[in-house]
Amino acid sequence: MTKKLITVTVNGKKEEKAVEPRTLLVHFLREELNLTGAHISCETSHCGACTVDIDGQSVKSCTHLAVQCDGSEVLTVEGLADKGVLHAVQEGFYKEHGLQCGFCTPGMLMRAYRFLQENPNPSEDEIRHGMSGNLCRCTGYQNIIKSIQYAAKKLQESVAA
Amino acid sequence: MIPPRFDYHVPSSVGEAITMLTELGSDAKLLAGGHSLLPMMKLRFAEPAHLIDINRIPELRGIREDGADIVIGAMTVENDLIASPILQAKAPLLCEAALLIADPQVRNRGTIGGDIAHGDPGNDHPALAMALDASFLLQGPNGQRSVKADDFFVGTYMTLLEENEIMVEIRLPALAAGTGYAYEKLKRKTGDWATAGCAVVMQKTGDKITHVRIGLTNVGPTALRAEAAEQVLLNQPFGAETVKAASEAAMAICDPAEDLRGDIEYKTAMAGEMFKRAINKAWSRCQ
Amino acid sequence: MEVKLDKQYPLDVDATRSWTLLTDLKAVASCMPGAHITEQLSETSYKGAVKVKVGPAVAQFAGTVDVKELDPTLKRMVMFGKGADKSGSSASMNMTVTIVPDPSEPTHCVLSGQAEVIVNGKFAQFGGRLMVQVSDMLLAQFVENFRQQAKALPGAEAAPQAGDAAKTTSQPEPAKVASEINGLSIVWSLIKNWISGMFGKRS
Amino acid sequence: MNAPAPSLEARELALAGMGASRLRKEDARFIQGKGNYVDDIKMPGMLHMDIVRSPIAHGRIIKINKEAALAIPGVHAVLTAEDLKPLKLHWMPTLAGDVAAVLADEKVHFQMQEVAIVIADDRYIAADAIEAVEVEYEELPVVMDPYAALAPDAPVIREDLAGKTTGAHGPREHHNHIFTWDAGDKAAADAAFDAADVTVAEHMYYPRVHPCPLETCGCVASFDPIKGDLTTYITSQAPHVVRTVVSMLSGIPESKVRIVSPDIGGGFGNKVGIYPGYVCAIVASIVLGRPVKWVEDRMENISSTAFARDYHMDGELAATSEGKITGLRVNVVADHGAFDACADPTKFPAGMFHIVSGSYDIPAAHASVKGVYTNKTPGGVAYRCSFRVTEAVYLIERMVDVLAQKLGIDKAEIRRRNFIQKEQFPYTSAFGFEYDSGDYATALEKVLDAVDYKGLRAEQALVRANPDSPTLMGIGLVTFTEVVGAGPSKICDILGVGMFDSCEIRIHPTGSAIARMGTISQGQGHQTTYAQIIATELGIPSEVIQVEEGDTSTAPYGLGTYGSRSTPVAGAAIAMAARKIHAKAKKIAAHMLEVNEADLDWEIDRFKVKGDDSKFKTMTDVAWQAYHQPPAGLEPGLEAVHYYDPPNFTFPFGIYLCVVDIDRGTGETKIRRFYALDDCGTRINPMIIEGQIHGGLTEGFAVAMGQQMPYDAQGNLLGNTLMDYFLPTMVETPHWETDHTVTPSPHHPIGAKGVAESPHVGSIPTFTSAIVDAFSHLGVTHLDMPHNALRTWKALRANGANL
Repeated sequence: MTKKLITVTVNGKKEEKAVEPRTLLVHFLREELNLTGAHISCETSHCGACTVDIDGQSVKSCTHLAVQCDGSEVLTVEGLADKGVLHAVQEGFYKEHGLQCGFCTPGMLMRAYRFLQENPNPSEDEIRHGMSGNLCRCTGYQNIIKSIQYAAKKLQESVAA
Repeated sequence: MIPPRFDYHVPSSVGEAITMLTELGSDAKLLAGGHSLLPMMKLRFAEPAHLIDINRIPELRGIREDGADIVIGAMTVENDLIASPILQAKAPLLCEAALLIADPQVRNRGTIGGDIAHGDPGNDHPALAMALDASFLLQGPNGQRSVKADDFFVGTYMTLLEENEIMVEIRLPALAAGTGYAYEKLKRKTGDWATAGCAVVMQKTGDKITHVRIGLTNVGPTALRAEAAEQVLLNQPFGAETVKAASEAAMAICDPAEDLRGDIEYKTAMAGEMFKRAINKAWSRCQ
Repeated sequence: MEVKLDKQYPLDVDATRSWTLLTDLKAVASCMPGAHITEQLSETSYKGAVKVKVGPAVAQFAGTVDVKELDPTLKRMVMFGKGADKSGSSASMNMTVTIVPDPSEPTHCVLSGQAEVIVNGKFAQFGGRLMVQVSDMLLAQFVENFRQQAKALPGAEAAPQAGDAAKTTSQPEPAKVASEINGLSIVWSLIKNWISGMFGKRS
Repeated sequence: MNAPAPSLEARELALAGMGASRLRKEDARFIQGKGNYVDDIKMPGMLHMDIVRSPIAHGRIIKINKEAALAIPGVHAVLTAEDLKPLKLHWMPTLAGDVAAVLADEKVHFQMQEVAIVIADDRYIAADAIEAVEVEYEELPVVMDPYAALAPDAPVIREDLAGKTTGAHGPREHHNHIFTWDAGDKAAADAAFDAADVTVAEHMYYPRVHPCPLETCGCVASFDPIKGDLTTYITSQAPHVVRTVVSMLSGIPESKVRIVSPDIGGGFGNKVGIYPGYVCAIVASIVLGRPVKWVEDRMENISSTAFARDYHMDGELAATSEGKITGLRVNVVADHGAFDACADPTKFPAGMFHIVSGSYDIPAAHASVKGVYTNKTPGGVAYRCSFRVTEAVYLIERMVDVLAQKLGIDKAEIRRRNFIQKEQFPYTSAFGFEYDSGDYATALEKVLDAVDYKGLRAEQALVRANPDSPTLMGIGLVTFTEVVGAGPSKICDILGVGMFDSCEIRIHPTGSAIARMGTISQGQGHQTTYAQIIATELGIPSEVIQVEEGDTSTAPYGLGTYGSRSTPVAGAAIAMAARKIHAKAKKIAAHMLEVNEADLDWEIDRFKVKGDDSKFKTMTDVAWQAYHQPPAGLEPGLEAVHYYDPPNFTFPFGIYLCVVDIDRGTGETKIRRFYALDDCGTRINPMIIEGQIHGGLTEGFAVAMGQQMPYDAQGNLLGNTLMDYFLPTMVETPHWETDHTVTPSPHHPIGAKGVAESPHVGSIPTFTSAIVDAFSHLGVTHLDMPHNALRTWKALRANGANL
């Protein structure tokens, strides 16, 4: 059961690490790289709290091996803000009270970030389906939907500008 | 929930993967999307000594047309099915149905081949493949063979795929213009497996059904092809009576396992209900 | 989780040979895919192990089997088996097996079995929805193996019936005896067809 | 050039005090992945713990073999009850006056009970090692049904209690009996039933459910063998109580124990209890002299930490033929699992269940609750509710519907006829609660108007008249009253500690402030709302008020956050501490302005001399003075501590209405509309209140429509992953409409009553009311939860209404 050397670009930074093949990506991020934004909750790929972006796709990092990311680009919530400026989805969640305990938030944000690139001008129904892989126990989702609508509007405006 | 130790292998071609499978024997498992296998490993139900990751074999991905057929690489993920212009035009049933599978993140990883080859009666693609009259191309040390979807599934988690074989592609005839289709799936919530599901593909002439194939999800040890129900419908005027009779024929072949989704009575009734909804929707789409 | 099974399997083997095989617990155990007796503890008590593979999942149980009753007159055996696996599951089974002679066809009999199977722990929690289906597969393979072994026993080879002459006189298909449930799908599909052909749908 | 003086309005706005929808102070860290939850904490030399658990529900431990586990490289220790025995830590006291096994002592009592722990270098090795610990069990007969548990020959679950005929709450009648608790006047209630025109009775089961926060439970325990100090980071809703218990258990002086609740990823009652895992991690750290982390996985969380509900209830109402209720009787069999670890105030083994007379003026009432042991997980927490209030509200609201149905009176009308009237407050119920304030009738009419209740009933009549309708339509209505804010220490305590709460405020010389509290937020936004109370009380902008809680070394002692007690109790403590500061500040301001205190008026952010707006001192001015040169006879500094012992509970209420359409083909229910009016008294932050209500309604939706703990007869829990345990996604969750009235609490310093749990408590019976309403024309009076498609379809079929 030899370790594998992998190279992963995480939030723009190249990381070279030897990992056990069974190391889950979420543990690699949290334990090896100290990026504790992605959270572990259901462990069976139902809740989405561990969602990160791999090569432009939303992936649940609790059901993905770190070795599978060799050569990939990974974006986590820690890499979402650009030089201290919040991303529109971060701003939306803040302004529209889209979070309470904050535990689901990093996964929500990472999914919302990708979802708005897949569908920049979604209806409420499309948001509900596009975000259906992420569970929240606190907010009842209503303000999360508003947060994403806020972000969609802001991103649209910045494209137009 | 931590998976047990294993060695990890990354073949870059189907041939290499088959060589590995053959050499490593039954201690090796293929890693496709991983959303069935990894949870089983985390629960320590599955403890393979070797994982062969077939995600880096380009030839296993993609959707193309081959004459009147559509060929889908076994490692094509659900979201690629949904987004495929070829499927949207010629087998839209798959695009619609894939949207009912799991959730957006999981659909980025879950593959059509994995869904089929796993042999889980709860998976959706087996019944879809039956309704679409698909066949599966399997490749092993002795070359390739093709198996019809109708024949492939033999029991719960048991298929005709040998331990040293890999499912390479899924081949299905493009739907003729005017073909009606539907997949109806009852589930407890987003991301769940079907309590019962029904896939229908049909063609009509006038008020009569001239071609129909029906697949049922999660109401037996495997996906089921509802041939008796098809026979009830074929060449009959379409109407409530015929649909009712056909739904009874579909329910008659159900043999579901009781779980939290429902008991045998409910699941069987829901197979009938999903059948009715699917057949009516497919009919309304027929031209 | 408890599952009650009540099965009747008509066999093309006479009751005497079937009963003879049934009383040989080691041989009977070997008919169960993945099972074997590891140690005899007493006249009626055995240690054994069973390995069941279902798809990628593997269950390995080790435990004991006790023969509670052996009634040659009724050709009935009652046994109790229990076992546990390493990672938190346990199972027990109370089973009554009777060889019922077929008066109209002395070369045939019916293997009748009633069992209450209780599974606890992880397998009950996560494998519940599979239990009946897996039990069916296991039992059908067991019966097929049992049939073949019983037929291979020396004994009064009754005059073969015309109908199944080919079957009884040809090779007993030893290659197709399933030693474990996984990877023998073709065998299973044959058995499945055989069973469903004979008895229709499971009730 | 002087800038124009800011207007009163601008000054008010600048404070962002009470009433402002202030954005949350805590969000900045959470949206950037910088939250600090227990599993984020790492310490040098930290080891990881994992737990070997029982696969069976009831059995004797024959043998535990650690050899193979200890042989795994990286494994430091494997501990069992035998190892804890010399420390007397193999059992621990529960909050309910019982004891619970820390590690199974000779017997296992429920599936997934803790049997042994493994300590290893990392969590992967620990996970391997628990698989290698071999435990041999002798299985014992399992008792899952509390009624069966009371049969004379039922298996003995708690052998350790042999011969104990008295428990913490009185005599025990049977080896599986825990307590019987009575409230109200039985004779009076019986008399009311004897004299009644009409009586109704209904049996209902409130299923066992689990709060299931997204973050599971865990801790990092770090014992410093040199200093003898123990620091533990823990997912606890009550860190101070944990400190007291840890000190009592371990013998380490409380002054050397530091408990820190860092960011908590949701609690909902699940993180009130003190679990064996915490105790084991602490013991392991003490034994090994290194920090030890334990974080449970999801299945462990659902299977082994505190559940809620599991009440088998029989309700009866007596009434006049006009529908005026004259009597109420309730009998409950409460399944407490294998150990009585309910989290209730000590004197109330059934919590505040005696709020069961609800919003209604019921002259005679009696309730009896019998607690029973079974082979299930211990617990019994208030899942987003005050202690057992959810069960009580469910029962009375259901019974009122049943009575309405029997008499053919509309369910809104029967409530009008029975409400406690506005002028009756303060109102003393038949169970002895003194309801502080309320105006139910006004709120009810507001809701009925908002949804066009008459129109809905007319539509329902049309649906019923159509035999081909693909759906059944139901209208649910609930008019509930909660009791929260436990509680007055003369009746409420936990392990003998009164249920007060506390606040310490320090105003710094430059006018900013820090407040420390005995509570702990799990998402409620305390850092934001508490500061708003201080801002309004002291005229300091909430932006410069830092709120800290959760660290027992810095915060004053408090009983924690659950049972909607933060605002009623801690919120009052804040106001009272602020008022102490205010009083001192006034003295200083008078000194600075050279007037008598009586000559000063307080206005938003300043003391001003009566009649002269130009002569004033702001709180900032005063703060500087307090440190710079306080008046003679006054101590320097500007700070205060207040321990608030509430004189009474608070009684928030709400009117909820729900419209459902049930699919006659599948049994699926669509929530077409849900209208929630809440009255929580004074509203501190409307944005946060609305967020709390959305969340509570969604949790209520989950409970009513799908949550359950499905045990089989052998005690296997069949649904302990998020595949089966129902947490709704965005797709299933309905859209919520919210509304409010404001009836302040007269006894609370700022009139606030608490809100976060009302939507959970109130919505659950509303869903049932709506579902049953859809069937009511078929003679159905009650259907038990969860109202999932399967169960609803069965009801359709049983009543010939399926398609």
